[in-house]
Amino acid sequence: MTPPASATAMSQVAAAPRAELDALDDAALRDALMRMHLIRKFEETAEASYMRGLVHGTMHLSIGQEASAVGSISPLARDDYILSTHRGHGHCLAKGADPARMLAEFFGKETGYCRGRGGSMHIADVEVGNLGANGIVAGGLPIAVGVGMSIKAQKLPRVCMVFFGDGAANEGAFHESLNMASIWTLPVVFVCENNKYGMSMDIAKAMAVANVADRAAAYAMPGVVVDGNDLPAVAAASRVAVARARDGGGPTLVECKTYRLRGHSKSDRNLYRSKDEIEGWRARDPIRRLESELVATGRFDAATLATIEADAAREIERALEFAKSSPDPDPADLTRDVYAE
Amino acid sequence: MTPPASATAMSQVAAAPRAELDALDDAALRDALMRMHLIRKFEETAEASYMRGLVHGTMHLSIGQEASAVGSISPLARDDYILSTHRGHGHCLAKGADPARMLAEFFGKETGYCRGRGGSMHIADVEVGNLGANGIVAGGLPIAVGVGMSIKAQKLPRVCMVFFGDGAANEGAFHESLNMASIWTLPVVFVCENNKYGMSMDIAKAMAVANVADRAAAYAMPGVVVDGNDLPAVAAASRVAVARARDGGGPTLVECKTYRLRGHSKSDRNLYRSKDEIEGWRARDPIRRLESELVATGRFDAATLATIEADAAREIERALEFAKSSPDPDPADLTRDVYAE
Amino acid sequence: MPNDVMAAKAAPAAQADATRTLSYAEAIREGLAQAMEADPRVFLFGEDVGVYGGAFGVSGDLYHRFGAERVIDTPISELGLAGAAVGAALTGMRPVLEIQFSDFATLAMEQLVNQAAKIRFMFGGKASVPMVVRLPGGSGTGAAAQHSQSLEAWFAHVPGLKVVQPSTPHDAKGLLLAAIDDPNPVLIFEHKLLYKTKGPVPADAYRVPIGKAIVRRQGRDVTIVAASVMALRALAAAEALAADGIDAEVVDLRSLRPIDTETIVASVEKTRRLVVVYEGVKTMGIGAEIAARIAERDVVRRLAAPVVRLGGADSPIPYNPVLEKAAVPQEATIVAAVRTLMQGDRR
Amino acid sequence: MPNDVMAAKAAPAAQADATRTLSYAEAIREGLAQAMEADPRVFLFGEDVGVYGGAFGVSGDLYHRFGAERVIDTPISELGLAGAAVGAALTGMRPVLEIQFSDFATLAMEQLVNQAAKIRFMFGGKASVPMVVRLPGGSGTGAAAQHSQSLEAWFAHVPGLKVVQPSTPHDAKGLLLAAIDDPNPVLIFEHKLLYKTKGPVPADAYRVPIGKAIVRRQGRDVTIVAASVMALRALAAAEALAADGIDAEVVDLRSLRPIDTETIVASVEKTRRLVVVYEGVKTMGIGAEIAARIAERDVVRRLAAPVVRLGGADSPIPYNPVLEKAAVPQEATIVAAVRTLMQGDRR
Ligand SMILES: Cc1ncc(C[n+]2csc(CCOP(=O)(O)OP(=O)(O)O)c2C)c(N)n1
Ligand SMILES: Cc1ncc(C[n+]2csc(CCOP(=O)(O)OP(=O)(O)O)c2C)c(N)n1
Ligand SMILES: [Mg+2]
Ligand SMILES: [Mg+2]
Repeated sequence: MTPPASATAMSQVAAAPRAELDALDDAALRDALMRMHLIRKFEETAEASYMRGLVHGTMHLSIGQEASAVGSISPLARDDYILSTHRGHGHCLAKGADPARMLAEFFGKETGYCRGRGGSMHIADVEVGNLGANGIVAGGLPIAVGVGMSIKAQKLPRVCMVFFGDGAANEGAFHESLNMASIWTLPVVFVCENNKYGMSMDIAKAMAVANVADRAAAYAMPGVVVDGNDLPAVAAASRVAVARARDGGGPTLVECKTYRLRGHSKSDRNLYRSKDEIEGWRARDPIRRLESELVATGRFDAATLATIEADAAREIERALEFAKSSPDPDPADLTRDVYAE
Repeated sequence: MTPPASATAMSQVAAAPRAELDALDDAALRDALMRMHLIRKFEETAEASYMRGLVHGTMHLSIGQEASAVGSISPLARDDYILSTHRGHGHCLAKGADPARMLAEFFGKETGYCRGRGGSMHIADVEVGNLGANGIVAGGLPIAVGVGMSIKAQKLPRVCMVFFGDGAANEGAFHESLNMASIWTLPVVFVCENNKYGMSMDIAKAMAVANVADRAAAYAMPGVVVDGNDLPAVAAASRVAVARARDGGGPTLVECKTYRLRGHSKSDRNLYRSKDEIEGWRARDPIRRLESELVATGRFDAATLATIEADAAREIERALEFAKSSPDPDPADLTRDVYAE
Repeated sequence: MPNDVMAAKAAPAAQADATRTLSYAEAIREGLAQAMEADPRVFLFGEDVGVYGGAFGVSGDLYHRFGAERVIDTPISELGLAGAAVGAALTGMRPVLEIQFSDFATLAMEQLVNQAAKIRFMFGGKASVPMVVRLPGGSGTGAAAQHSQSLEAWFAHVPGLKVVQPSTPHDAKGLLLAAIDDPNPVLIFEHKLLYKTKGPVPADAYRVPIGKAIVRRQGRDVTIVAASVMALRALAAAEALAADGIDAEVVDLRSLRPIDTETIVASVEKTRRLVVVYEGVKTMGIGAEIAARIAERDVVRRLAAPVVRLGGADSPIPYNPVLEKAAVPQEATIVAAVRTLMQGDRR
Repeated sequence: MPNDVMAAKAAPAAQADATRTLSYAEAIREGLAQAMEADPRVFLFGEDVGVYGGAFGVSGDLYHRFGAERVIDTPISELGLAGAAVGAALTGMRPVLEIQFSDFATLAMEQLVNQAAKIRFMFGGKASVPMVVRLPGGSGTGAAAQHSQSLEAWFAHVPGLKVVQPSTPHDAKGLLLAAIDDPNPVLIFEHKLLYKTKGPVPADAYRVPIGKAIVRRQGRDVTIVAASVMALRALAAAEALAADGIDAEVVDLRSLRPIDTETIVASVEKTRRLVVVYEGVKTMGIGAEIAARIAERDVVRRLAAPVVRLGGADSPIPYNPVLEKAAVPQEATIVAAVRTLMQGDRR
């Protein structure tokens, strides 16, 4: 998989006017850019904290994939649901999580979203409709079917968006879930973040079709491929899919072609890909790309961009302070939340 | 799903010459017809024995689906493999099993293929490459992938054919298996016997695409729909798929549109389908249809047909005698074959 | 007598007049109907639960009474269905999933064990997963190795799940209603051989508490702990043993997670002899846990004889009916084991 | 001393000179390489076992040494992979499947339990399924609830499977080679915390027999039965206890199916006290079965104290490292439990 043609083209002609960008007003763009910066800085801070031994276990960084998370979630309302993945920090922040409580979770603190019980792989923020990251590849897909059934049964005007990777598209759970969502016309948007690899497995070796979205036809549902590093394009594709779901049109499979610039997890030695490939994708960094386009089209000036980035940085500094200074859980509480009363 | 157009057409114009029929010589036709009769009479006898309390448990009859089993298996050699389903008597007989040892198995006898341990749902005949029926819907599909890997690793000129139903095509195992067979170009032929229902679930409610074969595209493999009640047509489609697999071309998904004339199992009250529908399909009985065509085209005369049917009847009578007179297993042997030494 | 004990504990005397005789399947159906009538969040789904009425006829006419949106026929997708139950439960519904044979739960373990059981804990207590899964299990119908397993012990090993195994129509309904109320995922192992058995069932929507065993028969000499169909065999065996002058106490576990240790220990304290009877494979079956709970308590040192475990054979369930019977404890097996135990001539 | 006992039982003296110090991961890799060299039917497959070298580095350079056809990177399809192992094994190959974390076996239970374990029996003995599945398990790495489970007890419940759990590099290699030889499906639960531990490993392709426990430390006062990382913690605890004058015998189970009851019973006959230590959830964990095997034998009536089970907490594994440690037995837990037991002041 070379970077999608549109991505290459786009990075050169960012100044040309286009509908996807025009569809976003300044407030929306500011918000999207802010969230992308928050994600990037959050993950850089988490990574540094890990290196310093403040975070244990492992984590899966989505650096390079911010446009996919933020763009996909941008059409959702607070009471819409998302289901996320092991690479889910971006989804969580895009849906409105407080980075302080997220980082506190990574630090294993009682103030974290999961009171230190879940860690990076299980962050959930149920109050804003984030039904959780998932340590099981494709684990969220069947759950999304149930959320869709629930929305439909309760006749709520909501949508459920479920994220998964290219690797997840080879799990049986993918198949069963897309089929059920389709036959029952559920308000579910399936977002595949195709970052070319499932851990070390190149998608070209793991499946014989060119796009995960090509599989949508097997469920008689629309399948859309979008340049996942192009925020306005992702937002536009997601808008259509979310509207369709909300209007009773049923599910859509949206595939965001993107790339993770970091290793799969903290133990990855990148043996399966070349430096050139990584650098090629770094040149298409979704944050810098959006910023260039905003400046080139005259939507924002450099000073505005700097303010947004600085705001994000401050927010993450605050988060780090909060996480560090928060209390640990009490081991006496170990089994307290196994069962609800 | 109304009966496929070709089926309806065919039952009227059976006298017209056609390549699928011409491709089968007299010996092949005689053999195919013989096997279809054997299957039909075997199942009728098994059913009668069940009614008389000689067989316990349950069984899944394939009456009406004989052309699919016999036609699909017709291009296979003895050392090719098949994997079968809960509705597998036809596959087993088509692959060359002795009806006497099959019926003995239904009677729970020590002389049965599984020494009375397996029953109808687990009949296997490993010596002729039948790796077994399966009580788990879609259970054979992943196994077929391994058989394909094994054939390829050993560089054998063999093929593995795996049967499954329309209902099975919604199991995750279907998806994982077709994907792996495709990426590794395995010598596997996937035969979906679409009899319109998964137990009581109409395929039109269980999946949103018109044909199971439409899903082949999701694995970049050929998907072929064939009139499953038309023996020459099934044989022709299977021949192409088997040759492709044997020649290193990889897997094919063949979908035989057929119908089970009996209930799903012995406890089915047919609440989910109409008498009219059943009668409509009975008019397309694959055995009578082939017989009519053979007579109409002048390939066989009525006397030849009668001989074949009588031979089959005698064979099944012999089987019944054998099953009845065979010894029961010794309960002291209960755990003998749990582990291989 | 056993029913008196049960009724005294579980069904208030006031409803006695409204008690009819129903089959186990009918009792479950009545419980489902009452739950669906009382609470719009409750729905039933699974393979062939609708028009067909369920593979074992449990849902029967519910499809016609509640419609296709509350009694939902599904594709054959066990993993997906279990996940769908999780998602529906997480967002305000009260799903009841029928997995057609408990053997097919092997396809759904990921969602049941990694998701349903753990979500509440992993989320720091900020969500709950009130779902019910009904799983017909057990041998005795000639359905062979892949349709006859008793896998309940696996789930009893999983924190976050609750597991019950009713033996009577009364408990089948009462435990189902308690399970639907419960804010946690509850698995109900129904037994295929029990669906047609009959017994008294109150007409109201009563609950049988999860986590409580019941003494079905009081006795002095030996405690027999069992559940599901084995509880009935144990009761029959106890009657046979009474003719020999052996007075057996029969404890019906009813819940496998949590286990009502107190009731078991109290009984063994009294009888000083324990026989555990279970259909699952003996090794690592539920009887291992019961025996261990005795072994780790002081009462173990007062036992008059070692514990006897009667579990399933170390083999898959065979098809042949004679072998099939031989593979799991039968009334005669229990009688013989208790006699041997009482005679003191142990291996 | 523990190693002497082990070497005497498992490794012939002749190879002593060719014994090197290897890590547990290296020992497994060496075993895989030797099996693949000796037998063209053997191949390794699983997620990221190739170029990446395995999620825990076990396969390392095997991909480069044996090529992409014998060390096969796969899609993420655990159910399909388990089935593929069954199919390959049925038709003449000797597949070794790595399931990246044992937790993901939840997706493969159908093929492992309904197919691999039962095919031979269901076919009346007319086929065998010689496959090996390697499953990294256990907690202690901060991987939280879905990547830290100890599910081996489930498989110990399934006739037709064999289950081993090596604690040392020596046993990891020897049990792997025995598993590859075995004509039955064998599941190997490796422990993530052990991969970097080192120990003596003979260079030749020796086998450690499946089904045999080993006495790692002889003692008079109390028997501690454990496996995998818990066997090492038990040994360390035994050394600490020795300072108090408590002489513990440590039995390393090594095989969970079949269980070597004789070795355990012989030890308990001698010490009259039993502590079972295991990482899986206490209820229905492997210690339940060990305790039950004692409870059903005469030796139970000669125990000096009730059996003590130290198992995993009744909760999923938490992420926070302090909670995570608290959720499973540690050396200190074992020491404290044995001290209490010896003092006789039990609950
Ligand atoms: C069921 C399951 N199998 C394997 C894993 C181990 N694993 C974690 S992430 C991953 C790769 C997933 O690839 P993809 O879906 O493309 O997501 P990405 O990591 O690229 O975001 C693997 C194999 C897992 N967590 N769950
Ligand atoms: C995993 C699994 N789920 C459910 C069943 C119960 N069951 C047996 S056959 C069947 C219907 C299968 O439909 P299909 O695949 O179309 O095959 P058919 O019976 O029509 O030949 C069902 C639901 C099963 N045996 N295995
Ligand atoms: Mg990926
Ligand atoms: Mg069908």
